[in-house]
Amino acid sequence: MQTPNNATENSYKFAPVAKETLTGERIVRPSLNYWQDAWRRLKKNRLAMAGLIILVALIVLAIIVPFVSSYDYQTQDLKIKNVSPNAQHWFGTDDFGRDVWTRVWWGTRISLFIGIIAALIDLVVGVIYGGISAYYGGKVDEVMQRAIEIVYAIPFLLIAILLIMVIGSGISSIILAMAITGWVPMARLVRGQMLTLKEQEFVLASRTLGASPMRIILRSLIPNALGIIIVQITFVVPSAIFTEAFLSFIGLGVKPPLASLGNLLSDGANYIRLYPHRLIFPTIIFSLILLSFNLLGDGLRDALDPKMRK
Amino acid sequence: MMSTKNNLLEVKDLRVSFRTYAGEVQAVRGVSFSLKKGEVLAIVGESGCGKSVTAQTLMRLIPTPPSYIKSGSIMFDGKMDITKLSNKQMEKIRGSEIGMIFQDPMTSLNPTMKIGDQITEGLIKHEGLSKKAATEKAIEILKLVGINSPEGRIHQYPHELSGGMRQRVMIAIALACSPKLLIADEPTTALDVTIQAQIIDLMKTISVKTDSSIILITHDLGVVADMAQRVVVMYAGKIIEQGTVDEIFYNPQHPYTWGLLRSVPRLDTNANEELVPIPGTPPDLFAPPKGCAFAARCPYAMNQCLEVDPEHTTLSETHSSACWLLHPDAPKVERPVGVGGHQHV
Amino acid sequence: MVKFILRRFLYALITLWLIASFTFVLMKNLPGNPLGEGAEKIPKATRDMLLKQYGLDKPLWEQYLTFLNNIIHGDLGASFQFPAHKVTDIIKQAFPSSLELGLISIAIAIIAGLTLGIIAALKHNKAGDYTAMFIAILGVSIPSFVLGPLLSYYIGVKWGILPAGLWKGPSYRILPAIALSFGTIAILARLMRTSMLDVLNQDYIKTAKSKGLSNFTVVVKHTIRNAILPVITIIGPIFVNVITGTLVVEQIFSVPGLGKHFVSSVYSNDYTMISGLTIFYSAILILVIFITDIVYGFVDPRIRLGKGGK
Amino acid sequence: MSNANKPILQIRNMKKHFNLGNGKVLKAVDNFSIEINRGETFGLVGESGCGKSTAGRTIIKLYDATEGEVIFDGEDVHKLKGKKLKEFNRNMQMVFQDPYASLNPRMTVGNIIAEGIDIHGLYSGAKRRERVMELLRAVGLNDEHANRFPHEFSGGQRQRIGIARALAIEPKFIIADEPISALDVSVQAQVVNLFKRLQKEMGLTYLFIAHDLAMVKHISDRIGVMYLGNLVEVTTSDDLYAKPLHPYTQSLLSAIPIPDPEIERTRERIILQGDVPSPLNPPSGCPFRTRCPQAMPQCAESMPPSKEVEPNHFVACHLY
Amino acid sequence: KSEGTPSASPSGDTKGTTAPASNKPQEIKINFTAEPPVMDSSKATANAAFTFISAFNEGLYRTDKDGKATPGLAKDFPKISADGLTYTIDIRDNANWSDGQPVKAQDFVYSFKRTLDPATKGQYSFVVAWIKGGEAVTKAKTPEEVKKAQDALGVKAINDKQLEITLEKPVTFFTQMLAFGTFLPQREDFVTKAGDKYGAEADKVIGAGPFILSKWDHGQTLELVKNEKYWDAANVKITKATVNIVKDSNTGLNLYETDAADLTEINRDQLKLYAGKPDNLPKPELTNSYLMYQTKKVPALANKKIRQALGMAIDRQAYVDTVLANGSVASTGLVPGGTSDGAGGDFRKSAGDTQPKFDAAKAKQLLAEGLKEAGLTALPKMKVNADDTETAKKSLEFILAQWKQNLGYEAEANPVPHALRIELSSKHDFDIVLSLWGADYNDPMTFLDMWVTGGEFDEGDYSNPEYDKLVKAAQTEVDPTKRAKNLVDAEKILMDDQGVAPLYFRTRAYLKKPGIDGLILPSFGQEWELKWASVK
Ligand SMILES: Nc1ncnc2c1ncn2[C@@H]1O[C@H](COP(=O)(O)OP(=O)(O)OP(=O)(O)O)[C@@H](O)[C@H]1O
Ligand SMILES: Nc1ncnc2c1ncn2[C@@H]1O[C@H](COP(=O)(O)OP(=O)(O)OP(=O)(O)O)[C@@H](O)[C@H]1O
Ligand SMILES: [Mg+2]
Ligand SMILES: [Mg+2]
Repeated sequence: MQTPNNATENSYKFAPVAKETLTGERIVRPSLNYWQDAWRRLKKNRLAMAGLIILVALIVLAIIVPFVSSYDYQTQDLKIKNVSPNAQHWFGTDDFGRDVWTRVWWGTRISLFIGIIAALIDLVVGVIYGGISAYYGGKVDEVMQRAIEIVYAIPFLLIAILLIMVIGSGISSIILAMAITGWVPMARLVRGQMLTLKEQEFVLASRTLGASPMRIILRSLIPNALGIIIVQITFVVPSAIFTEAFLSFIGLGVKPPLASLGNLLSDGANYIRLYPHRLIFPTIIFSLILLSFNLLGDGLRDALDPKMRK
Repeated sequence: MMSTKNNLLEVKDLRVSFRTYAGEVQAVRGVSFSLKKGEVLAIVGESGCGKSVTAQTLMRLIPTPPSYIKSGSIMFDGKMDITKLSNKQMEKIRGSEIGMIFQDPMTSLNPTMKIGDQITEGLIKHEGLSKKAATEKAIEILKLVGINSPEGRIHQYPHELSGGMRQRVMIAIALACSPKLLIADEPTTALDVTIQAQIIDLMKTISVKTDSSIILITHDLGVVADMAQRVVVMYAGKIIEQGTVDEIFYNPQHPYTWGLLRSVPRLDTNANEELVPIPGTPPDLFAPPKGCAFAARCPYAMNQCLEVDPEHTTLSETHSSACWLLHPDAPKVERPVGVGGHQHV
Repeated sequence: MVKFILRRFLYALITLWLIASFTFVLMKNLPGNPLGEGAEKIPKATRDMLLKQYGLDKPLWEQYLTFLNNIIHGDLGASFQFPAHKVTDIIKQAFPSSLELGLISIAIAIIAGLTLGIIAALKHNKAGDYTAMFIAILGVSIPSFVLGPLLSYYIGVKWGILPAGLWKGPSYRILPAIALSFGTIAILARLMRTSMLDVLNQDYIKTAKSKGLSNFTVVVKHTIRNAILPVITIIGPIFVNVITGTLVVEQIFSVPGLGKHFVSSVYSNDYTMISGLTIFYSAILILVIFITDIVYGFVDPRIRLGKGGK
Repeated sequence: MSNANKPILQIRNMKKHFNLGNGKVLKAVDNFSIEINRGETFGLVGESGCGKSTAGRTIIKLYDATEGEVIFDGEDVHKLKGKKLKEFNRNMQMVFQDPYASLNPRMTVGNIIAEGIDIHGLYSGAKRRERVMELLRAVGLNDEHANRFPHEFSGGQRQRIGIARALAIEPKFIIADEPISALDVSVQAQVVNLFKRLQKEMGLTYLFIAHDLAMVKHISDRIGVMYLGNLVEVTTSDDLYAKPLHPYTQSLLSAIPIPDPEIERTRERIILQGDVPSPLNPPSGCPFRTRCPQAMPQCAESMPPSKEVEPNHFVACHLY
Repeated sequence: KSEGTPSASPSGDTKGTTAPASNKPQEIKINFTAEPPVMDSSKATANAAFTFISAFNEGLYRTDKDGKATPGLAKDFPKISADGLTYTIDIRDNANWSDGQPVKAQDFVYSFKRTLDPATKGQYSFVVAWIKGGEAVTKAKTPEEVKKAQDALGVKAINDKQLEITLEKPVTFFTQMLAFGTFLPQREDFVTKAGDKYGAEADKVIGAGPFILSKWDHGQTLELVKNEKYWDAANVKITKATVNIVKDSNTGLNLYETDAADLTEINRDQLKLYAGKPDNLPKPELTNSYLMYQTKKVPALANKKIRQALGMAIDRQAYVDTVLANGSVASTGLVPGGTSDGAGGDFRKSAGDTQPKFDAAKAKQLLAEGLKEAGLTALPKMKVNADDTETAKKSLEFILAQWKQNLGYEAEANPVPHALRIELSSKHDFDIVLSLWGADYNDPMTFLDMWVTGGEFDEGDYSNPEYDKLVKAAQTEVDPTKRAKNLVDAEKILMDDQGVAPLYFRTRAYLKKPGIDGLILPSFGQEWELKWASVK
């Protein structure tokens, strides 16, 4: 312990401090809400950020390229069939002499559109279904869970094919087919989440305050399940894109001359040897989309899932 | 100040930090204490003051990253510095020299492993026993911790036992290789009072029977009074006072210790007296204040307290406290009524 | 236990009935008739006569009852595409190949997926984590109908290491199984990673370490075993998913599996085949989930004895 | 109980059984009758799982009672509907145990506190803000805290926020379900004192649930002791310590360590053997008989009824 | 012109001559795109089934490499009565079933009757119904009625080795027809014994053909081995043919290149990989692709000039080069090249180019005129139906692009599942539909009788009395030359009217290992013919 050497200094040193200057209840850390915190975590995840950047780039290209490209997706030029990539046609041309670059971005656009719409349907149906099932519980839940089991037990592929055959192919049928079974995981997830949340004390607190079910759902349940829902969506979109590609491959894709990544891929797969550019470019874009969504999703899960939070 | 000869453990200036996104969290900021053979030492303090980090650092159980031992030494048994051991050497010590009991018996047992196997694992590893011999020993230890018909119990899974029994199993695991030191991190906090009484009873018997030293971490002063011989009071990653139980309970010198003692009601007092809380909250160890960490909540805070961190003042061979009030130039402060002394006897 | 099984069985029956009915409705809305290839050349009179022979001129409800009646008697009927074959025979002939392919690919996926997941978790937020996850996610980003032809061409034709197709001996299993396992690897790897991270944060891991067990022992005996539990629950559905998803890979590698019947039965309005397949796969899914539940009970002692202990 | 002081809450023979499916019924609360007077603090103690929270939640209508009556201010709570129910919600509030789970992590503290105000449409705009500040200050926090999120607060602070939320709609009765057991000793006193101060200032009535008998004794006027869904002893807090009658209460008291080394060195304990039986499969007769040092044959046969052994001292035990 | 003969392939050995001895194992591996449905000649409709049936069984006649009928189980060509109705045929003395039993005339009688029996559910029974009293059998309601009608059927076993068939009306190409799978003999004892399973497994078939079906792993592999009891076994060189089911043409190619297959079908651009190589083996087929217009429901399409404009605006050469690229030939009329004219000639050669040539400018002009005639300012937005197969979709893309480019007209593509396309067509519910038609027999009639007013397959409601008259005349004409003339004239009318717009005559591309000789790819009804094949 140091020895005091100066009396006045000492008298200052050992004078009591005013109560007001004490800051026992101060919060020193900067205020970060849930989303900022999540964003912070996400930023730290290099893979996820790479995914996000790629994704944004892809989306921007998919929106812009079809507008600015000097070619369109359907005009044929039979003089330049299956040309390899060159200065005019960056990704080469296809068997009708159409510009693959333009078609790939059109396809990206269509695929993203399908993915996003499918995800939105999933979101709406899944959240509502899961929410109702969990919120009302009891018999309602029981019946709704049984129904889920049934939908779940139907082989998706068969139903999708049957359905598309019945209503005809095209974007809307593809989306419908995916929507018919696609919402199940979302509904389960939301239900599980809601069931836990429902019993949380802050929800009970709202109830004792006399909050209406609507208020509880909107203010307590949904905001708290949102993180997990968003994470799920980042997985639904790529899986919908994947499913579309798969359906395209078995011949149930979008109508020509429209391109989706799916039909570009399945078409390109026939040309591995002769015109590899027709497979390579769509595959790269397709894989990048899936990869970036999945990377982002994984990152978001780490960032948004309360289980992963300390 | 204390003789080091028969000290089982000597912790010197231990500093442990966590690297987090926001920066460094200084969880333990220069902790020094020692432990004699056969002694029960209690570490008390508020949540987040670094008790568990200290305890787990003694066993090097906190993964690096995010934690780093920034400085200090932990001499164990007079011959090795735990902070400098390799992982392999640590494995030898864990379980055999130092055993550990965790707070929550519900979560600290592996749910998919029979309890017998959970006990024998350490025995097989450290004592090189055969499976059969280890099982016999496990049964013996289970008997020691007061579990009836242990022969049947060893084939059960944790979920088939009650909380109290699980904590007994935890103790059995920690005791299996008769370690010299037992670290119990809040061993009864998750238990009900009636069960807590059973476990405290058990631990007391065991420390006597096996002559092992115990570091008991708790924030229940009642348990401290019941079990410990010496007490270390921690605040914000530092020890602010340490001494024998009597010194801490009857002659506390630090305003924080006063606060702790005054803020808990006692069952045996009739007076419906006002509890005296410690206002405010502990500092965030992410940015600890430069002066005394308690100053912001201290009713006696002085300018000096905000500027300079006080060092320990030795009050007796066993008692020391870190507070500017003990400075000769500091104004004399009356210990508040209701704290210390033997009023209730 | 008996009561539990009976209840499950009853639910399964109801589920199957609903699925069968749903399929029936869709099936009956399929355009065209089931008379197969070349049927369009049949004069109308002959066609009507044939439909009558198959009882397809009866009112729908009557057809529905016959349909149900046949199912109850375990008779899925004769295929329209392969008139001399009962649907059950076709399933019996083709399913083993799909099953084998599925099993091998699941085995590959489990080994690779769990390994990647474990590595990622043990190297959490380090290069190892990123690499393992990147590899895993790459798996879902490349569709099997692109990967399959690539494998077949490069490994089969160009480098001549393995057969490019067909299903004749052990070496013929490898490429299709790999192509099929890619997506599953990713799913399992991610699940395992999350689950491992979860377990690694549990107190009992600290307990295990405090006993002085080596890192290896802790990981193998305490972590993996517990982390694998949530993985087991989804292996069942994934397995069904894989064996229903063999279609594309089967086609690419000419595997004589059941997959092709999914599409061809719908395309050719092979009613009996469609309903047979749906019921068969639904039943498998239900069975698999049931088995998973039981297996889960065996692996997780907490579940084994009913709901005792939390 | 004086007639002049009419009880604000009367609970008669309340039961709450959970149906776990498969024909299993868990009798979380089985035998519960108390009266709580206006302005008093009634403490409820018991070991974990004995049904304290369930009792509290059934009283505030978070659960529907399986049987029995909960009469608050002369009205049976479980028959309330619509406007009456909303009014009840305003009059009875609850403070929860877990300071981490009881605040909505996606809402700012200001909005959390104002939730009741919004639901009941009490204030809006500037008045609402003013009221929130007022409440924050009342529980010892600052205005600037209103815009922060719960995770930025310590346990004690959160618990005070929870109290502020309950107070916002000016209830008459507060059920505090272990509001301090998750807190640090040093902080517990902050919260307990706050409770006491508010009671004085606003004339509140408390049902204070805890398992820490010392704290309950400190804060309560009367105490009820629960064991396995049954209320086994009810008396004033002084009486309880001075003259515990039920063997369970006696052992409970003796099990609690006292923060005084000298006393501890000399104290004799009644250490109960075994664990609390599972409420799914309770023992016949008196639920405590399996651990009771004084169990008699008749204890296995019938559940002893609650008797007023001394004035205002109720006990359910065959010994009396 | 080469439509009739596979020019690129070395011609197969004809019967009677012995192939040069080769020490190579006479084994061959073939990729086959689909699992053959039931191998019961009464029920079979698919080429896949007929291919195998013809390998292990034989009809009275067998089609040779030139598409001509040569005596099979029959000793010689039939004796035909002057009215062209009665055929008397002798069966070879050494014609045996693979189990050694002799082939009898009764086996044919049984086969025909069984095919016609409604209970058999045979879909191709209508061709057998050309036999006198055949239709009555197919329409019989009860088993008794069936029995009665069968007894009255115009087919008789004069004795074990002589068969007499009486037709309802003369069919000039009936001898050809007798080589067709549906007319193959069946053994009553065997069929009865096999019951429902007849034709479903390798051991549930029997034949009198050059091979025996020795193995049938469903969905996977079929095996044919030489039938030593075959009457012409001396000329059968192949001892074993392994047929693997390979649906994907890329896989097929991969297998071919790894020597896991000796014959495989390839598609589109894969052909380029083998341009000029001896592996190349085209399979010209009697199959045409055409656009059919719904002339009744769509007023614009009722106008001949508009139809002509639409047809003329499509550059068929570019079409076959771009979309098909497999050797298919741009159409020059309705009837595919290689179709016999029934009088010993090639119909296409005798008819010449009947279809208007591609001429964008003229098309535009015709469209304008047509629109004026029809009182329209522009063509309505029409949907073009097609299958949803790869090729069909590409065809749609191409055709629509051509119209857009050459006529400035934008139609809408509507690819639908095959079954739906057929359903819509048969309901006459479409604007324009892209169709494909394969010959059932080698005669122009199979393509031309469809368009007669009110005809079952006249789904576009095309009607021209003159055309009807010509076709009907041909149907009863006994003189082959006159009949051929009638048909040529009919096609000319149809083409001038553009009642349908033919697009191409289909050719399929195969790869065959150069060491294999004498393998025939018939132009209809069958994928390949192995009888005369050998490995060099
Ligand atoms: N993994 C970690 N990452 C960052 N900070 C940590 C980590 N673990 C502990 N800390 C910090 O270290 C400090 C000390 O924690 P410790 O667990 O030792 O407290 P304690 O005294 O045991 O509290 P309690 O009574 O709640 O158990 C706390 O401020 C805590 O936030
Ligand atoms: N929603 C519920 N469904 C089924 N059982 C329940 C439910 N809530 C509580 N229980 C059971 O009822 C019994 C009483 O629980 P309760 O939470 O009321 O106990 P408690 O006295 O508050 O315990 P603690 O001190 O741990 O909070 C316990 O056995 C508990 O498992
Ligand atoms: Mg701790
Ligand atoms: Mg509780």
